[in-house]
Amino acid sequence: MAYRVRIDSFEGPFDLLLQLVARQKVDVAAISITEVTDQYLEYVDRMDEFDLDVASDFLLVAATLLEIKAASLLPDEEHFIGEDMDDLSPEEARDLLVTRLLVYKQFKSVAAELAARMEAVSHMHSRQAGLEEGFVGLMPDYLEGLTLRGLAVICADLLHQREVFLLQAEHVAAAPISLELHTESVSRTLAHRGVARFSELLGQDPSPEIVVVTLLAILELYKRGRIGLRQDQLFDDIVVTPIDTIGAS
Amino acid sequence: MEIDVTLRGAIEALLFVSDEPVSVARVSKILERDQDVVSQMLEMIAEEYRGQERGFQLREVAGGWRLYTHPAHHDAIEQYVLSWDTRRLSQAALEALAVIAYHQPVTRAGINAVRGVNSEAVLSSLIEKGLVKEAGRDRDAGNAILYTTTRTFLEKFGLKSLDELPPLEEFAPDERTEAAIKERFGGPAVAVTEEPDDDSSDLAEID
Amino acid sequence: MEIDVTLRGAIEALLFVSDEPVSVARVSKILERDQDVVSQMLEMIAEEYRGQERGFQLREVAGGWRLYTHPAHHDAIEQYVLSWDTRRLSQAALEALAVIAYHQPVTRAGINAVRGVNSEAVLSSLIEKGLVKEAGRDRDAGNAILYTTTRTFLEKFGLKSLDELPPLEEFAPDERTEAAIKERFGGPAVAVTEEPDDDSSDLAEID
Repeated sequence: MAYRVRIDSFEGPFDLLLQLVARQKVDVAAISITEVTDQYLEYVDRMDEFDLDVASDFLLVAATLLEIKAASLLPDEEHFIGEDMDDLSPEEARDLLVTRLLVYKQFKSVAAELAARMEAVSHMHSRQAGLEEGFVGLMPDYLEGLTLRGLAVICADLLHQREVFLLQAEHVAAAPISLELHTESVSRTLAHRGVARFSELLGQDPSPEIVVVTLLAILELYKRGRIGLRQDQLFDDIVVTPIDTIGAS
Repeated sequence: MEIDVTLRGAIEALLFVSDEPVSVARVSKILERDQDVVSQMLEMIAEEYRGQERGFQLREVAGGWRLYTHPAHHDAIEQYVLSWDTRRLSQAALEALAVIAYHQPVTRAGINAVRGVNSEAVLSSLIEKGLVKEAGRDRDAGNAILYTTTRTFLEKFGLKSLDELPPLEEFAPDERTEAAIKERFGGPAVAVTEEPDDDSSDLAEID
Repeated sequence: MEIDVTLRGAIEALLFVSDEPVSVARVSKILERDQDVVSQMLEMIAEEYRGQERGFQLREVAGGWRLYTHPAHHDAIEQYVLSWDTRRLSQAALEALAVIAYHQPVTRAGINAVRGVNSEAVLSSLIEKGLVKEAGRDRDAGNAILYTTTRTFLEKFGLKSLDELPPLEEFAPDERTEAAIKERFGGPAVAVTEEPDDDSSDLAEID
């Protein structure tokens, strides 16, 4: 079961993006994308509490924006295509995003029209009074085949499921950082920076959770053969080197 | 005499959605019109339906006025009702019914909390089928509507009263499951040795 | 023309007890009358209620006919039936519903693709409300569940059938809006020939 936390008034990454785009002055194209991206990231940054499914949707759009932005800033764009968008050039990625935005906008408009219709219809009430006494006996037996014990089992099962659910919810709450997401983020950081020290990957004032999940992330990347690790001395800062950088240098 | 169609329409609309006789006093309060005027209009509507030989009639019964189908069409209605779909209750409806049976009176929020999903549509279908009814409001929960099962529900299961529902403990998860749950809570895996000796207190706990 | 009051009365009585829209075929079968005759009578009854400014109306929705109160008396009814649930659908639910309505049958992935966001919670709430249902699986997409709208959807939105949905093309962003969005993403400067001196109109449209 998913808890949906409202993120300000946005219904999703496309909604946010549309609002940001609308707010901007029409300007030199390259500056536009940069500003939209920055504003978008700022919003994503401010969302400190929401479910992981929603987060990943927002981050995917953020990543796509970043790629487009990076591509638009660099003369040689070919090296900046992320793993996710293997087959797409930055132009294609941008076109895809724009197309999806336009389709989304269309459905947003038609949803508003549907809402208006529903509102109008909701002012007309059908009869909910049920059958007159004389006819009630003729109604089909909706409980046919259901025993009293069957009913009790259903209720007991529900209460049990709820207990288990509450347990799992607690369990999940203790680990708010997804390893997969964080691994991806570390990998992107390394792609930008090249060689980095572990302490640099942590950022300023890292929480213990961040330290743990970052360590797990580099171990995971190491296992996948994507990075090299070096530690000159016990307790020394770990040096993290992306594999393709090693190959290039 | 000119007919006040707005008043007539409003009264008809109220009668249409009502599942019980509506008193003149109640109508006059809601519509902010004199009782005399309302009374006259009710008489007039009843007469109109009679005169036009409508399929429904407006009758004054104990406690007020209420719309009924015209007895002339009894057979057609009977045939119609008998033709109703005998689709059984959905799993969702069964769950809501079970929760209401054991937790009544309970608010919609209470049902949702146990089921973990919204029970709105399911509730109105149970009410339509005469298995569940509204029964007052919970003052402690923002006047939320309380739901209980109906007499029809008791009759279907041949119960004299709700006390005769089988105790839920009989259907609790077995000891191993329970131990596993406790363990996951991080507490010591206490063996469940004793049988619950007092049903009623246990039931109270579930509520 | 003489009105067949017996037929009229019988139809009214059936409509009065029905808890869903009733099709012409069904009425004609129960009353053993031609569908044409029944159809005409239904139209006539609806017209009578309209002409007499009754408090209720007869409407054709979701493949059948059903009695409803006239919207003019909504406020009075709301006062009378306190428990009436008037909660609206969330923006997210409306968006997902719109995608399903126009693309049905559609998988969850299809809905997510348009909305750009996970629609799982919204989808289960739409199912719970009876507006959307599962309808088979898509063999070409790893047996993903397909979703369609329900009859309740048609009824709640006052539609006779899906054909009555407003054409989606009418809601496509116009060329200028499209060009504006493209430009802001640094795309090829698609012919926006005019100077963008009237920004505000463009911007308002994007919102």
